[in-house]
Amino acid sequence: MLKNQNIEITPELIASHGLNEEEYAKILELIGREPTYTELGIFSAMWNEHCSYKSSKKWLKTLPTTGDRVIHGPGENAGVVDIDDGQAVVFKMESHNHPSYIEPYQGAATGVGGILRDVFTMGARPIAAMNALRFGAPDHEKTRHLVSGVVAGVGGYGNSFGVPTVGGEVEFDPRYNGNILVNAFAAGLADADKIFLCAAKGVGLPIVYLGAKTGRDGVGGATMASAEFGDDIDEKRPTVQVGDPFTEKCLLEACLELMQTGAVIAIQDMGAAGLTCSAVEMGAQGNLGVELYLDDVPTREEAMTAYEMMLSESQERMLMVLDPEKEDVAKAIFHKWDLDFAIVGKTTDDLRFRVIHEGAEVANLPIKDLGDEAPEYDRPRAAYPAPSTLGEIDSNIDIAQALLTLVGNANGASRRWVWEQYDTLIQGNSVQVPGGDAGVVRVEGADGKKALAFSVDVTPRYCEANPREGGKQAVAECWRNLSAVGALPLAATDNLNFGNPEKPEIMEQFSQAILGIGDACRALEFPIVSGNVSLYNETNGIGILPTPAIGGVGLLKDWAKMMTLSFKEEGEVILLIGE
Amino acid sequence: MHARIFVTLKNGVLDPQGQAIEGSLSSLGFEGVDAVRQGKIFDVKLDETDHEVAKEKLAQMCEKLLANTVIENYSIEIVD
Amino acid sequence: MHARIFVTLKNGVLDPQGQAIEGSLSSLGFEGVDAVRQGKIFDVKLDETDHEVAKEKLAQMCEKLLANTVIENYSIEIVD
Amino acid sequence: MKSAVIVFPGLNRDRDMIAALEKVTGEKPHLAWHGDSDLPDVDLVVVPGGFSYGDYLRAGAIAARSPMLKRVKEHADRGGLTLGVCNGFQILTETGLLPGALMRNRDLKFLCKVIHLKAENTTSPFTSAYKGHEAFPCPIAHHDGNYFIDPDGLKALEDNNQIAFRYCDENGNVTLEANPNGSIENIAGITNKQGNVLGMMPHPENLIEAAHGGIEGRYIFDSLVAAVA
Ligand SMILES: Nc1ncnc2c1ncn2[C@@H]1O[C@H](COP(=O)(O)OP(=O)(O)O)[C@@H](O)[C@H]1O
Repeated sequence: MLKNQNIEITPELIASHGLNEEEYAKILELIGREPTYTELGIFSAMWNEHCSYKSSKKWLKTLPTTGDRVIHGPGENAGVVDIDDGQAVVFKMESHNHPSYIEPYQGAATGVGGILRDVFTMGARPIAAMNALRFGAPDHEKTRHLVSGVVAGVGGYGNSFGVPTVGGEVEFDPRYNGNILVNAFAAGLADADKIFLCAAKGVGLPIVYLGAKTGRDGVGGATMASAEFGDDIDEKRPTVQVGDPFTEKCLLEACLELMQTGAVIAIQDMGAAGLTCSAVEMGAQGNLGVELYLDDVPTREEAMTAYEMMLSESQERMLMVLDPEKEDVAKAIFHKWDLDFAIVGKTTDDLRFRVIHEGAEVANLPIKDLGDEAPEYDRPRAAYPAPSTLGEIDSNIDIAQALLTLVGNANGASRRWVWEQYDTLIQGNSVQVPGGDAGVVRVEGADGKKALAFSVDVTPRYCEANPREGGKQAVAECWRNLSAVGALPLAATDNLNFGNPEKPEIMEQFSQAILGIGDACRALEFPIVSGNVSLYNETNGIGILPTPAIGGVGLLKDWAKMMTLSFKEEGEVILLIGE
Repeated sequence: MHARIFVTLKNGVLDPQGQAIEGSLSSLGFEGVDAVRQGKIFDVKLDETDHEVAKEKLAQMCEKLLANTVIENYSIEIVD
Repeated sequence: MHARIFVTLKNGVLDPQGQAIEGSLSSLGFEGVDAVRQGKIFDVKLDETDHEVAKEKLAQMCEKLLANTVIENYSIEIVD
Repeated sequence: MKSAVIVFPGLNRDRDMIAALEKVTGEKPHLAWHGDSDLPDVDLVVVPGGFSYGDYLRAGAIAARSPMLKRVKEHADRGGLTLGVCNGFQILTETGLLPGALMRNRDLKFLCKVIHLKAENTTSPFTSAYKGHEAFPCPIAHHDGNYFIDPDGLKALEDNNQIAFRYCDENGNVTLEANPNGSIENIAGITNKQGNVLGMMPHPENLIEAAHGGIEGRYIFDSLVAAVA
């Protein structure tokens, strides 16, 4: 008999979990009974936009994701691309927009923490980070506070963790007044034949909980990330998560050490909707069932319910399937780093997702259906309003004055004040720091010459004027920035930030931008190997500019031949190339 | 007038600093420490004689700058 | 037992945070703020019933870890 | 030169330091884990940079109380060469091996950039190789590098020739504008009275080879190699 914590499943409760009537009906059909409160929480976590990609999946499938160098495309924690000599670069970009608006420092910090975890979960040591930031008008009352908090948070986490930040973007536009964008990119280096994946293998194997303890942080957070903001935003505030870069740095070292011992069969980071998504993904991808014993989960707060534990977004945690013979070795490594290590479950062969708490079963669900049967929508699209034409250009314009206006504009000014707050030099391999076209980082463990270039780009104005062309342009600009430093562009990740997909014009923008990105990536042989979608960036009906950020990675055979953008000497010839 | 403002983390908000301190105290051999939470104080010298007016002003400073009310609580004490 | 430890900068020690806060308060339009000094509090839950023993123990924690006595003073208050 | 690098959880420039020592001295340093109880007999002990224990409480405070720091102190008290860079400097002041304290930067922000340094004395075992190139560019990357000491302490530093590096401009002039973090008298690095312990905020280990844009950081290690030869 399933235990239901004596909470009645009412239509209001269902709605407050972001599930609509059809979705709930589907749940009833799938499980043949009313869900328990914990189960409802699990479904809401798995089926919200953030985890299920229910509005975007149809369009994401159109992107080119394969190529000669692609080892793992979308579907894993991060994309993996071959960079010769048996080495691979592992990278991804992810948004933390809503949390950063609510609490800029912690929101941005935990965003950086999350993306770094995605990278090192795969066995890669992070070697570079970037951040693409968008804020409202410089004179808007909230902007100053948001900018200083976000920049300090990005730096606070990345600097302490110890990864160089080598690039990014900062832009201001009134359309972001109520919804700022914080997109964080991270890349790591791994041996191409030692990549760790999330699919569980083997029946009856222990599932281990690693890292920090579970608190009530962000309970309901993933649902929040998929809901439009209203004026009741204050009420959602206590769900803020606090980042702990120190614990994450220990987690990195412990994981990499552990992976060397051969103890790790599968591993998955606990991101949004923590324990639920990670456990379900590990089981479902491996065609196995999972049984979790919540009484063994390390907790930070007293009297946590099963519901809270399953939905907690506490940071700096991971889940792994362990080779039982290596349990002692694994435990010793985690204890050396002062991290929690607890066996909290096992794999089963019945394809069920069972959660046991205080001696009772609080959830028993078909594990594959949680992901596979998640709703998928082909949301209606409608032509977006045609862009207004630019006015006549005054040919008598004072060029010098115009230039001053441009460089004095918040969007044209130097970003030095931002990147000087980031450690751009740590690890000793940064051969090109922010300020140029792309950041360049030397690759260790090869011939000492090889390097990787990183750039993140998008011009939202163009995307609004013409989403398809704007999508193409973002890819082209990123590709150009990589080639401009002398790198061969290899592959990219995307972070698609849009408004409310339930509005047909937004859906049209979204789908067209993806098609544009796909066109350009195909033409340039620049596959998309990972990415993230952030929808519902809208407050009181005002949506952000469509902002599909593209993060690209390129390869340089010899960093000494790298290009930089400064003029080198007097009397040099200036050439303009291109159309 | 001197006032002291106390800013502490709300219940349930993770306090990595407090945790690290707890760990360090125990490795230094201090036993029986069940929990440590770290907070801030601001000692403010104000050009104001009316306690009520001062308190009101200080509360506004907390709301606007000194406390991050998303994750922190504050309280105010007039010292003299 | 709950105790609160206050750690403040000694007189004459530069306080960049306090100074910066003073500056921000004035740019936010708060007038009449003559000085701000920032300090720390530690709320400690102790497994101890005797006040004097607890105070002694907490003082040692301050000396050994919680305060940098080159630049900081501390004081201890038993809350309950 | 035999060296040891102390490794605390949360440090993150330990790998940079290890690489620098290896490149300059040709020998791998011994790695001393913070929880280990002994430190081998070496010529140089280095406490590298980063955020030991997250720099929670105060920068370097928790690391300074660890058992391994007792061994470092014994090594230093015996006259052994000891170098603390960035967090290492903070840890050495927290331990009392070096006087003064490192406070939050004047602008309260983390700051990573290339500044200029001036070697104030080229007679110490850490700085002899700077003779003839006293002023040089060097990266900094810190949040708490604002050096503070009381007036008596400052006078003692000056009287004993303990100030190793000051922030300066490109031409070697120690000016107010050249001070990135508010440190008293532009102090970027100091030695102890005996001259065998150096703490500094800038990162010589990130200034070792062409890829770093300069090699002036090597001179510290060159000086040390010469000192133990
Ligand atoms: N948030 C940031 N973090 C790090 N570097 C940044 C950030 N924002 C901008 N930059 C850097 O500033 C430089 C100028 O940025 P941008 O004007 O967006 O460049 P471009 O348009 O040439 O790509 C680039 O080198 C970029 O990497």
